Amino acid sequence: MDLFVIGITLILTGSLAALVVPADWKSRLSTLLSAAGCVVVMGGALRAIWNGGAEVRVVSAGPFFGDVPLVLDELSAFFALAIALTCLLGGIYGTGYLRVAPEAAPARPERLGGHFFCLGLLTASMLLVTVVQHALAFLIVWEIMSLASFFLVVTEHWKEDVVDAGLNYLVSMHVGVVCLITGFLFVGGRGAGMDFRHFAAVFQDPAFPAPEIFILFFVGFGIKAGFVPLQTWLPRAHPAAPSHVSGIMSGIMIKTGIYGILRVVTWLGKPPVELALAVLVIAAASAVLGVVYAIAQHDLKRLLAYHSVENIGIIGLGIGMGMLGLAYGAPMIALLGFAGAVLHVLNHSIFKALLFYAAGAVYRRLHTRDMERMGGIARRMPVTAALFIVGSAAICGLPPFNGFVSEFLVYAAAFSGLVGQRVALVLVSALVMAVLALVGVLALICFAKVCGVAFLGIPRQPQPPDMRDPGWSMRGPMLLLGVLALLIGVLPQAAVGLALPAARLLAGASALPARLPVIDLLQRISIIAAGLIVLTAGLMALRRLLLRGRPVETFRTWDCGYGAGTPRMQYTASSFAAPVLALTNPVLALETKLEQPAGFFPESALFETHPGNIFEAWLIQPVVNRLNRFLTRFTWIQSGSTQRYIFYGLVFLAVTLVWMAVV
Amino acid sequence: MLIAILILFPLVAGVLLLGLKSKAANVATIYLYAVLHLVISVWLWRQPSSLLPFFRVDNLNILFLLVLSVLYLGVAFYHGDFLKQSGLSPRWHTWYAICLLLFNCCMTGVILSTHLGLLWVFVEGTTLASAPFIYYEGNKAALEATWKYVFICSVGIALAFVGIILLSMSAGDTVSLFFDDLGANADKLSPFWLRLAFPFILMGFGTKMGLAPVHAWLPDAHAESPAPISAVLSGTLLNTALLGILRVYRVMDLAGQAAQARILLVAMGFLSLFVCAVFVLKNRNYKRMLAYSSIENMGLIAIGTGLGGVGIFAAMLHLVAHSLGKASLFLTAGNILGHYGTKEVAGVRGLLRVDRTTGWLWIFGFLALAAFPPFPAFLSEFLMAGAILDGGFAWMLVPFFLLLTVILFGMGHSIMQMAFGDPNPSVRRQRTPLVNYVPQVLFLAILVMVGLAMPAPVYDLVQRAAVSLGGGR
Amino acid sequence: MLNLAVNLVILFGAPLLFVGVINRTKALWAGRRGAPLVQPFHDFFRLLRKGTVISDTTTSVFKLAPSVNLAAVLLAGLMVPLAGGGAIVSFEGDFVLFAYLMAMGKFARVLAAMDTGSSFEGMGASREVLFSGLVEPAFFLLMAGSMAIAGQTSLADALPALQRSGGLLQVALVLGVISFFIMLLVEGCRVPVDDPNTHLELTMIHEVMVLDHAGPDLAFLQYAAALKMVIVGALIAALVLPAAMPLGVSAAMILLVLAAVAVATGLVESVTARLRMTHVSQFVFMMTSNGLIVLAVVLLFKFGGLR
Amino acid sequence: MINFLIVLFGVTMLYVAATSRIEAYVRVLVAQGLVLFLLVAADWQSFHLLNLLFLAVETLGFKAIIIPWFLRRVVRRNGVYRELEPYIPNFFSVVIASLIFAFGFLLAYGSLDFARDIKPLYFGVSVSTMLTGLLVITTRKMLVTHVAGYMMLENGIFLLSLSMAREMPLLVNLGVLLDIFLGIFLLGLFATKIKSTFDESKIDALTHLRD
Repeated sequence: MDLFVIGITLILTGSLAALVVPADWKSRLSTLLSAAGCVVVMGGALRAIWNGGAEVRVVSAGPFFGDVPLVLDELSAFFALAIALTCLLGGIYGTGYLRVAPEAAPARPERLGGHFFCLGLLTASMLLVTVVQHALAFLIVWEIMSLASFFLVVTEHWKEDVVDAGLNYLVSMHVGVVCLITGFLFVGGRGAGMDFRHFAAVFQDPAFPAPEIFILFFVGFGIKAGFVPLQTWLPRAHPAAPSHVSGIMSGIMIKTGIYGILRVVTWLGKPPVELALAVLVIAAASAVLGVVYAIAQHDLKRLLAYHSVENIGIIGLGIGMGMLGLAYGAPMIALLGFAGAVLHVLNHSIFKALLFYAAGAVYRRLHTRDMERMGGIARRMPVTAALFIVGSAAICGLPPFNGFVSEFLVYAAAFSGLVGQRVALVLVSALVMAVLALVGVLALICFAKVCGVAFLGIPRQPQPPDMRDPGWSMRGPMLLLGVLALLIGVLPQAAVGLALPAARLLAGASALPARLPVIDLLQRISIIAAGLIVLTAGLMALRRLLLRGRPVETFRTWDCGYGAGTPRMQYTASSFAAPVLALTNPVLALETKLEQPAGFFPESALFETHPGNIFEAWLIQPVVNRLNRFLTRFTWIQSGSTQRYIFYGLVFLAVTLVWMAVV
Repeated sequence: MLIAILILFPLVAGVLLLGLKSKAANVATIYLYAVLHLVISVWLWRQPSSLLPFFRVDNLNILFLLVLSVLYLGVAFYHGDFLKQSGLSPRWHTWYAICLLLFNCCMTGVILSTHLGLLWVFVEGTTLASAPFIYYEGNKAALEATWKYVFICSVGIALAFVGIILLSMSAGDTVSLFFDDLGANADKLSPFWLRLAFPFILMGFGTKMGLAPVHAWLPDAHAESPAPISAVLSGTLLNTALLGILRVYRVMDLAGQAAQARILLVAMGFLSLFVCAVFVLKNRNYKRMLAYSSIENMGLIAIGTGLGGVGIFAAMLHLVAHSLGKASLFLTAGNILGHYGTKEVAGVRGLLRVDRTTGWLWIFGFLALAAFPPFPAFLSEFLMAGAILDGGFAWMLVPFFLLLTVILFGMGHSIMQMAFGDPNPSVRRQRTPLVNYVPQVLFLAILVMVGLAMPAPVYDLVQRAAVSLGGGR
Repeated sequence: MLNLAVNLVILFGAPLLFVGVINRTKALWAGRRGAPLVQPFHDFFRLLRKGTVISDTTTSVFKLAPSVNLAAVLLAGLMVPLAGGGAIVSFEGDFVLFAYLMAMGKFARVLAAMDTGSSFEGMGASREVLFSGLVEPAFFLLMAGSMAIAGQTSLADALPALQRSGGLLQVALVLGVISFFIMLLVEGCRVPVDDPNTHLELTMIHEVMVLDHAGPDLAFLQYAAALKMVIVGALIAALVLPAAMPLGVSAAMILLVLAAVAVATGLVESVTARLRMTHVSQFVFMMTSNGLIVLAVVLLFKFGGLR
Repeated sequence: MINFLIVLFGVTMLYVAATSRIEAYVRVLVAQGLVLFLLVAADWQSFHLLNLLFLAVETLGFKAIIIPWFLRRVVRRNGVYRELEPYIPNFFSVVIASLIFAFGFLLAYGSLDFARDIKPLYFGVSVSTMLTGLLVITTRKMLVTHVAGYMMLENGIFLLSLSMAREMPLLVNLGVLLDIFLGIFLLGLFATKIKSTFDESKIDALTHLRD
């Protein structure tokens, strides 16, 4: 706990320093301090996880707030670890990212002061979110987190689309916090006050409408996390933000929503089955739709943003399996489910940040996010491309990378349910496995498209002369993340070891054996993952051996003998995704621009697809429009005529007088 | 003694200024009075005192007094540059100064007076003293706004007077109209007349306070008057009217007649929220938008008061939050008007590019009003929601939060359109001295301090005020 | 130990033979004598001995991909049950790793194809990922069905359970065999999903993806493709063969089943035309519906008490 | 005698509701001023001298002379003598006014048992006067009519404050204050500014500020 507090203090001093120190020191100093803070926090978190049990410190915060307990238990510690890690690397990457001037506005160093201030504030508030266990204080930290991220999203505020993104984000966050406020008030109203540690008792009191309140919390936290149908802010905000911010937000900030949900689960005790099923349905929908929308995107960062929705869905499946396990009193299933969810939080924060950073590196060179204008990046930016491919493999859950481990845990939860004796559990588990498989496949399609179209092949438009891998401040974090992705994939035991205490806390499984069978499975997996690497290396060696002394020529790609191939003849992202989109059209609200080629020598032809979002089109817009129409129907109130104004008063007076006199 | 200074200084100074007719003297006096006001209010906060039977500092009005002084201090300093820019002739310059002094004097009087009749006189005085400001720009629109302001408020005031007469009827000849007296003998009051009196008073002062449905004059007046005056109008004038209602409401409460009064307050509050929601969605003029948001916040305060208990604490806290936040927004709006020369939202783009400080002040002011932490409005709305829940009206949370969200969206839309984006190249950044930023920064800083780690004194201030209204945490 | 050796031999030897059988079948059906069964071996080693031509647009991804692909498929192969009723590597939930290793191989192939920047290979890649993608959920459903019956969660233990229980589950068994056969057609890129010896790039899937590979790279890719067919064939074998048999017998039986599957593939390829691209997805989706039915049947059997 | 005066006062309001001639309103104001003066004079013993003088000046001088004179001047200058197209036909406003009066008397009657020491008739008439004044304001269009209506409202309030039988000089004087301040202010603003700024003095001219 002490380490934790020290770390946060360091981070905050760093962010404040960004405001005061001279311009050219802002980024370095604040990044240095917050990096140090993050490291310290990681130390504290690790110690907390290994020691086990909750470290409590009660801060008395004046007459209004009263005593605010800071609790660092296994769950908080794990999230704190992930947050600190992501923010550490994100901050370092950011210094490099911002050094290159964003187009259309001079990045005058003093402008960056506010940016790094917000960055530090975001880091600190996220970390605090995981430990503050006082409803009101929690909400304040939560909102400060939202605000800090909001300001980071609008960093490049002179761009027009930023207005839309920022407002949408702000309003969504407000809706979310409204749900949270209501939830906390309901709980607090039952005499629990503001202290989380009393909430469990309230939730488990049979008179308390626990499921309804859980749903309230789920909605509130789910908006932040980006579950469908309330994810609409996400694909807007992430492209608008600078890439390191996108990485941090998509990598870890949305996970604070997951943290919130898990925290509520700890209060919930034994949830009803229906609740777990509801969570599973929402999660499945998020996973599938998220990836389907991602496939339809051409904007690289928007695509990655939609993948956050998908991964949140996978995490949600884990949580759902966990809750199902709790509901059926099957601690092992619960443990595996929660472990998968919690570990996937860390994994996703690693590979998603990696992907966003690589995308950012590309964006800095090409100044476009449109994949159709990319291509052939790998030849000029090999490191970036390689790392992006690693990230892609990881996010598709392919061995030997980290994504597979957490997904395997969720699968494990599913197939341990499968061999059980409860028909519902068997059915649900089978379906969960099918959904996970489907999502994995679609993710693979999506990233095959991204890597193939954007990074491989031939450039679709002339590349700028400075088209090369970014400097070390950007490359370092990416490399580190790539290594982590591989490391966790090859040696999953350690990472799972970090996640298991939190999972035990959630599963409330003190009954479980100290050494879990899943650990052995992980041994096998790590052997095979290592085997994959070794075998590949061996085959490459064999290949070299075979080719020694044999002719190895290069020639242009086979083009059916038509010698004048142009880059524009490559398969485009739209065409690559077309077969899938044809199948998923119903949920896409896809609008297609098609101009058929005409005549023997067609002058022009056009095929574009622009994905919509059914939730926006069919769920949110109608509500907003109806409300809007309803309200604007009352504009006659302010008609400008004095008589009418006085008449209102007269009517009001008459009514109230009569009412007062009669009642 | 101190109170006497507060009340009399403007009158004396006004006469002198009329003689002097020197701009420097005017500005100096405005500053002097502002500082004096703050010093004395703080002093009175530490040692409450009274003047005659007619003026006294008690737990309730000290809160209002302090808000008034702090806000007036800021506004006064903002005036330093504003009056320089205004290019008024010495004569009008002097009159402006005098009206400002008198306006503030009347509001102080309203806050401090212990007698209903006296309070009423001062409220009327505020109308008279503030009307010239609304006519400041001298064009048709200004005239119309002034006419509506004066006429509607006069009718309101007149009806409030009726209310007072009815109240004194219920008091009979045994009880005077001193609040203490009324409070002490609440049981002797005749309920019938009391209940008849309340609607009149509620409507009368409610008109001045800008509660729907008798809010109609407010947007016009606040939009037409110069920025610093809008700040005062919205930041303190409304509060003073509220104080009148609170005083009488307290009497109703003690007399055990509050049940319906509460319902009335809550109803008016929600109506105000609704009105704001309707007009903030489609607003074109950013000063009008701020005015509507004043209506909204008065509505919130009314709701909190009506709910009682924690709600009253929330209302008092919200009063502080709104006054300072709204004042800073209006002052910032003054800067924007200076840069762009238009009150139309459509005419303002890329504020952050034109004048960063103003832009950020604009955004932060909005956040302060939109109840985002670390601003205290968040705490007050949280407590208000809690009060609604404690009252057992869980369903009420739905319209409550729905309307608030709509308002957040409406305001946020305009605010961001103005702050973000690329400015029209023709826009010229006007010279803006430090005094055009300092007050807002000051206000927002105070708010952050209150909202993030409410210091014990502030807490006591609010809590005492709430307790003296029979509520509190 | 012997067990392991036998299995490795089957695993590594069978693929090329499998292709040989298929081609021979087609030839016989077409009334030709056809190439000898070992022809694929000759081709394979010829390719290994050749040099290679590499497209000038490609990066090292192109060179790396065949090895990654082959490695992934080989490792996946270690988990399928072979002779002696056990796999070389087998643990709870190994089917997940199995599926994802196959996917890893596919990912590598697709990237290699996209790396050439050829529109044809892009086309092929896009089809490949979709069609073989549609297989996976179905595979997991089938596994779910058999696991629910077996109460075991590894490929080797789960698959035999279907035919062991008999009764109503015969239906599930048949459907399972059909499904795995479809899977084989897809993974092996055979008619009616894909036509290995068409000459029109526009209609190819797997073949067009490897257009630009030559020499050892091509050898690796083709070997991996054949190996995949054997792997799926082995899955079919695991479904139909009784679990407990002496090693020799079961090895023979497995080879028999593999041969039968190869012949069947050849016959299908001879008698049917390839489907239109737009119809392939329906065809592959049949597998998913089978999977659902199997699951339903299993649930009825296990919990509904239907026998 | 007193009751007769009060009834007379009420009748004038009905007349206001009925007529559409602006000068009639002015005359009514004069009449009401006189009536109020007489009422004050009638129970002179309940006021001490200074106060009495003050009230006399207020009622007679201010209510009955200055304001009417002022309004007449405005009317003459505008040359608009009639309240054309009111929002509702005069007939209805008469009906409403009479209803209001009925309500007023009912209220007075109802208030009898609560009344500690007020004169019910005063009360009823004053309430109905106020309401009618508001009615006039809300149904007529000419600004001058509005001012007149407002003045009638004031008179009603004055009457109400008189209706307290016991001596309430404070309140009465406050009422006077109200008159003088706002009366002067409104008229000043109205006469000096609005006419010069807006060509016609219809209230419609003042409906530009709207949303």
